[in-house]
Amino acid sequence: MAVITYREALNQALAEEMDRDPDVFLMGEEVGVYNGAYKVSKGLLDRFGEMRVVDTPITELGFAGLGVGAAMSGLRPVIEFMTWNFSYLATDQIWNSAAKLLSMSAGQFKVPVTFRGPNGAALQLAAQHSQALEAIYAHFPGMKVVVPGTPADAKGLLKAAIRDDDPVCVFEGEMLYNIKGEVPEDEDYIVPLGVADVKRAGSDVSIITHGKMVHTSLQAAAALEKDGIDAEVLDLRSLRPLDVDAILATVAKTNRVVLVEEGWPYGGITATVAALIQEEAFDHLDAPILRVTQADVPMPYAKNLERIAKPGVEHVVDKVNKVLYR
Amino acid sequence: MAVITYREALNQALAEEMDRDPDVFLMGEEVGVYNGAYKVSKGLLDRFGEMRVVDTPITELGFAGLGVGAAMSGLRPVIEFMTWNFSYLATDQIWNSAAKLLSMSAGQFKVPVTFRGPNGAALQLAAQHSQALEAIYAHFPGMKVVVPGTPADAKGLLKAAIRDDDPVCVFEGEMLYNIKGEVPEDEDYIVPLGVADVKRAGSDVSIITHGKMVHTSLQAAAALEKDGIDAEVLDLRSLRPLDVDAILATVAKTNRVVLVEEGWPYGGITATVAALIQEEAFDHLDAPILRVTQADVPMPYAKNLERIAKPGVEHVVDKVNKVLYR
Amino acid sequence: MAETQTKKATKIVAEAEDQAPEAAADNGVPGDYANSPSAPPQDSSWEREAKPHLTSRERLQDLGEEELRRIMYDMLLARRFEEKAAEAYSVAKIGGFCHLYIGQEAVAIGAIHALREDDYVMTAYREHVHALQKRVDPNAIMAELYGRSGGCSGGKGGSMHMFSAEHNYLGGHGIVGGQIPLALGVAWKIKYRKEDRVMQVYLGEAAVNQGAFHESLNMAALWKLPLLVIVENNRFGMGTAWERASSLYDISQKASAYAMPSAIADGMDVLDMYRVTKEAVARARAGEGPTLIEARTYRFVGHSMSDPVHGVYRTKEDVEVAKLNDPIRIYANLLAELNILSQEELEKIDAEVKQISEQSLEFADKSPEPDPAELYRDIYAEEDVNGRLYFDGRR
Amino acid sequence: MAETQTKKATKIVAEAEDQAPEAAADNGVPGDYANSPSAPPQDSSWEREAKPHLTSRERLQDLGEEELRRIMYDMLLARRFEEKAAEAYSVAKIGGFCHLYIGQEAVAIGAIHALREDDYVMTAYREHVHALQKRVDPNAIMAELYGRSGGCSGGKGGSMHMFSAEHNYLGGHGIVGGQIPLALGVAWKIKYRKEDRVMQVYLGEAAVNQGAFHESLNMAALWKLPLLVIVENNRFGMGTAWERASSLYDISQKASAYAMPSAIADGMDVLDMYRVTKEAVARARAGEGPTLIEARTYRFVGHSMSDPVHGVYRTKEDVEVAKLNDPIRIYANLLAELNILSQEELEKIDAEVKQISEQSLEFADKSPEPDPAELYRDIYAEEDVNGRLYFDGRR
Ligand SMILES: Cc1ncc(C[n+]2csc(CCOP(=O)(O)OP(=O)(O)O)c2C)c(N)n1
Ligand SMILES: Cc1ncc(C[n+]2csc(CCOP(=O)(O)OP(=O)(O)O)c2C)c(N)n1
Ligand SMILES: [Mg+2]
Ligand SMILES: [Mg+2]
Repeated sequence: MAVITYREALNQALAEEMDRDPDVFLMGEEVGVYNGAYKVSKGLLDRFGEMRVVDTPITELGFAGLGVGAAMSGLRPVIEFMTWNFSYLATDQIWNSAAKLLSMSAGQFKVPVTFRGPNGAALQLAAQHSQALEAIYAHFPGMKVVVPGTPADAKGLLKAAIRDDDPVCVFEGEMLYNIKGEVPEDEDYIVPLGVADVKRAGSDVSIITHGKMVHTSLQAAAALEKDGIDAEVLDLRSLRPLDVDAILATVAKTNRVVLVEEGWPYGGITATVAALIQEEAFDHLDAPILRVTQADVPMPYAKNLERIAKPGVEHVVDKVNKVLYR
Repeated sequence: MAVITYREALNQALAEEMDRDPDVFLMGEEVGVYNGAYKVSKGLLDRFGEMRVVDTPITELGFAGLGVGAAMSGLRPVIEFMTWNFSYLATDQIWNSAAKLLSMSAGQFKVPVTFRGPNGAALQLAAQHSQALEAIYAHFPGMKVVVPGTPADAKGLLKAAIRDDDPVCVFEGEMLYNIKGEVPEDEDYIVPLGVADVKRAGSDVSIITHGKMVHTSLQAAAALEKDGIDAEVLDLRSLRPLDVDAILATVAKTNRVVLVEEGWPYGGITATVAALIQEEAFDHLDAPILRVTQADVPMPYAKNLERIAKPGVEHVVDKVNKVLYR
Repeated sequence: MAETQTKKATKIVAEAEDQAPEAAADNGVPGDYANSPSAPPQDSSWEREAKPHLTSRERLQDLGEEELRRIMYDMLLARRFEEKAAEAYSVAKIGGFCHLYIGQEAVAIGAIHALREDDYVMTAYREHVHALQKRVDPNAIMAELYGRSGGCSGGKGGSMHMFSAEHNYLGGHGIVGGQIPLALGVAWKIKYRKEDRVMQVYLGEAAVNQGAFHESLNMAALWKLPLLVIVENNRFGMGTAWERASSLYDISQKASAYAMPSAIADGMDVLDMYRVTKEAVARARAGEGPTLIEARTYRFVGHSMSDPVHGVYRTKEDVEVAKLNDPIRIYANLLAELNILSQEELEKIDAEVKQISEQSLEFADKSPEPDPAELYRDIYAEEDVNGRLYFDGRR
Repeated sequence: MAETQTKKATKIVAEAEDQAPEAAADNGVPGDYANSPSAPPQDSSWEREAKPHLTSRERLQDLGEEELRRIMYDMLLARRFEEKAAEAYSVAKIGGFCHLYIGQEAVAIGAIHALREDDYVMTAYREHVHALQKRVDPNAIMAELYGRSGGCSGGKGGSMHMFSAEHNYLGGHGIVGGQIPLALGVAWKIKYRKEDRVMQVYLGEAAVNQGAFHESLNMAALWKLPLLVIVENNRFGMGTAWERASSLYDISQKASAYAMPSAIADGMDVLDMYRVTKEAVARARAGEGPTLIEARTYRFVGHSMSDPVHGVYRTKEDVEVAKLNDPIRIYANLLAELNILSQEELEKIDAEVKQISEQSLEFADKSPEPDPAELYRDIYAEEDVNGRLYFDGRR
């Protein structure tokens, strides 16, 4: 297996799927001539030409809808939001069209569109450009949502998303593009939607998380190890479908749970997972489930404020200690 | 106290606040000449004139943003969405502007705008017109969200929302406009944001809910009473701010909780409340918290499917029996 | 003789009007003065140069008599079918919102007549006639209105969300303007796959103000997509007159912001709709890109079945005057005048479409409700997934 | 003498260019041939009739010498200030995105010069100069870039979200097109309160494609609001040339879709910006409604500090040719030619603004970081509420 970046893994996924299936095309702002604002689509315009790598005007509502319409008539569009922050403008087409067309047409129109782009706060981009938005997308039945945390998962999940017949949102970590990891080269390598992954096995406590927070959680686990605490880190990878079995399995194993996410708490992914665990594994819990999220505020620009607003290793460690009553 | 409809209560709230404060105006589709698609603004154009009751083109993004801009420069706009279903088009202005301007400007620009309109499924309006959307709005720090369930609360909460210096979303029940109830006539009657209300006291189980589901829950409580079960029904009324004290108080009293909401479960209000209760009142719980929500599907048109998709009395009764291990 | 036929044709139309849901509110059937000099003058800003002054014969263009008769059939079927739907609605056989097309029939019928079967049509929520004209079975449409399993959307869509993949009928959308980007995507697909097809999307004039309209027109023109954007300008968006919603009256002129060709069509004249649309279709097929067509029409009924025909936003007289321009009358008169359709033939057609409409009610009534298990079907394309898809604890 | 002064003025400008962050990438200072016949011909579709051919003197309009000098000061301050910001960015004193205005200064400076203090300005994220021109303290702007408590947004906004209520400077918005409906709302407020004020909103040309632009223009025109919509057409939205993003090249013409007056201004000529804007301001004050102004300009720098100056989307030569049209050079040459500003005076101004810029760095550096308690301040207008406002379990 080659060691490549998360960015390259996504680029490979796109290239391979475009090679495999002529109905796959990529569309979004700056994906072509500029090679992508975050260079995820580097080289694709040269390779696949103007009809398959398409620069759009800055009209998120319009081109997201275009993707849905193209998907309902048989293509497999990959629509890039330069960042997910801009997708609010397109939510009507995602939630009222993409998520509902199959149902409203009683199965006549599948919508195999993939929406993707960077998500979450990078560094000092301030309130409008620093949002982790997977939770509001997972809210809607009809949608699928994945959040890869590693290069291998990025490639496998994006490929699975493109092949999937439903609308899938892929939330890439804006801060993860440069991380490296081993990535399978097999063209048919995919990570199926709905399968979580134990990123670190442990027995004392379960840290359940996804996306960039997988790394924060692993760092926390490493820190806790020094303290004699053996934490399991479960990476959900896919939020809808959600691997409930894997969640219940780790809870049954450790009986203590800390949930970690990058976004806001109210209606966050951790809220749903907490509700689900206490309902389905009540008797397995030796302590309340605790959650770590972004501070419940719009992200401030100032470096010091931003640092304390983001969920960090110290928050995870603190909550783990609490669920262990230490 | 006069007995009036929920619709009239909202109309009174608007008229009184417009009388009281010349900076308050109402804007939206059909609010003027047509007297409101749901007649909430009946008579207001005649009374307050064209600058204060303003019919807009069908441009939700544009006029929601107009409301935010007018609010940041000193007015107190009330922006009506003909229904909340159409508000997706405006989310960028609500979430990226209204919710963040105070913070981004470090307190220089308050945004005292009220967004309001009918919410939730009525009868056979199908997938795009049958959504209960309070959860995605409560997700955002900077926003306030209220969901009145009765005429008195409708008047009191809308008046409080208009007077509030923050952006407030008022989710009116599309199916509640015709219900009647006693409503205080005092011009300064308000229901403060963030105060829940015990709509029925009880000792065996707590049903925590809001909006239209208050009625469903009360009906369930009545049915349960015949079975010898004494249910408490707590109406949250306000989702953000959330009356956590009232929630913890009822949990401490009954030790068993069923949460009920009209919308979808993933990221729903009930998810957050369940997460919160198990965290803050873990030792008070004698059973897992159970939730009742809409079926996790886009609302179907067919009458029979719609009926079973909606959360109903039987679902609440069933979950109550479950938390009582009956 | 032509004159006699005209009178009789008028009678059928008047009868059709009588049976429209609002007949009760509208006392008095308008007389036959639509074609007489005593007809009230039309608002001149409304009637524009765009429609050339053709002789009656020239108006027929390349259409053969069979085709002309078929159009008459389509027009009457549309009217009779919706009258039946209105009846069924009034006895609560149909629920939800139900937006009738009565008065506007010439628009979709004329425009879709300029298409081939494999061309696509998409519209908003006022859609029964578009579906009919794309040859979706009237039974399936009525069953959909009834929310039954025999409906063209299996009962899940209702009046606003009809679909028929088989007929290239792409719905049925409820968000004002929401269908436009979707249609743009279908037009993109046509170009992408190098197909010889055309995408027609319809919208009400009020949707022109929506951002979605503008974003889509720009992309359609920029990429020269085979898209026909047909604005059904019936002068009102619910209770808001167009001039109260737009700073520019002339919709066709909005195309100039996109360097896109545009045209105005007489939306009360099925042949003018056909004429204008055909040109645009030819351009689209030739790879010359999109066209904006403003069809000037009028809605004789309320915005939906639950709204009044007239009220604060337009008077009873306004509606009556507009009805003098009934598209069915106009067309029937022309065919009569040219001796293409005899009174007997017209009556025969009318009887036939009435029967079809009547039968659709029976079909719908007998069609079973959807199986409750449908609740969780077709939410996702696959039923077996890894992990859990639904979170309501019911399934 | 005029010629000598011109040469020297050019030297200062060239020096300014040298110190721009991209100087290293751009070998060779462009010579003085901006005013010589050997200058490369301008793209004729770009330079349009709109700008009248005035004599040098006529170009000054009603502006007194003091004012003309002040404008020179503003132009140089803008340039020097941003050069300093770029320096600070390159040593990581400033973080996040940082979009410089170098090359475009004439637009905001000329247009805001046509306003009064109590008029409002709002723009997107390329905003330092707009804030400066609304007389926000350079120290407060630099401290904001540093994310410090002395910043005009208390360090919470950064480069993209500067605000100063006191100066009627309304930000600083990061969503392309998002500021336009907000500005529409402020214009509405002005009309609602019957104030004698004007709202100026700026946007890049790429924002013209956004639905928000179209929805807002329609309402502004429909309700005759005192709104000036100033499109800063610098030809690119990031790496996308305008002609690849819009089916119609001419932005000012888009106003015709709203029956709104529009104008093209030379965005490299501060006096032409002033001229065109002043007319529109007068119209707005007279209750005659909004105007769309297309300012044709060019960005000499990369889209943001993290983007290259040139690359796949434009060549180094393109940028060099454009730089011949440096707005500071053009203006300095004019004042020199007319003997309004001597070389010494120009140098004095330059020294002064350099010092102010330098000082702003010092001020920013010394300004403390925001108090950590600020994290939960100004999220809501009130701190004491019934119920809980925050859900992170931290507070
Ligand atoms: C985005 C959105 N806003 C509001 C509505 C409610 N609504 C439904 S139809 C309608 C009027 C539309 O008028 P027009 O586009 O002219 O079409 P017509 O009904 O005249 O055919 C409105 C406001 C909606 N469905 N979607
Ligand atoms: C809605 C939205 N989409 C995309 C972006 C990312 N983005 C920031 S600036 C920009 C280009 C804007 O170009 P233009 O409007 O011409 O302004 P300029 O940068 O040239 O001043 C893009 C695509 C954004 N901020 N908001
Ligand atoms: Mg209309
Ligand atoms: Mg630009």
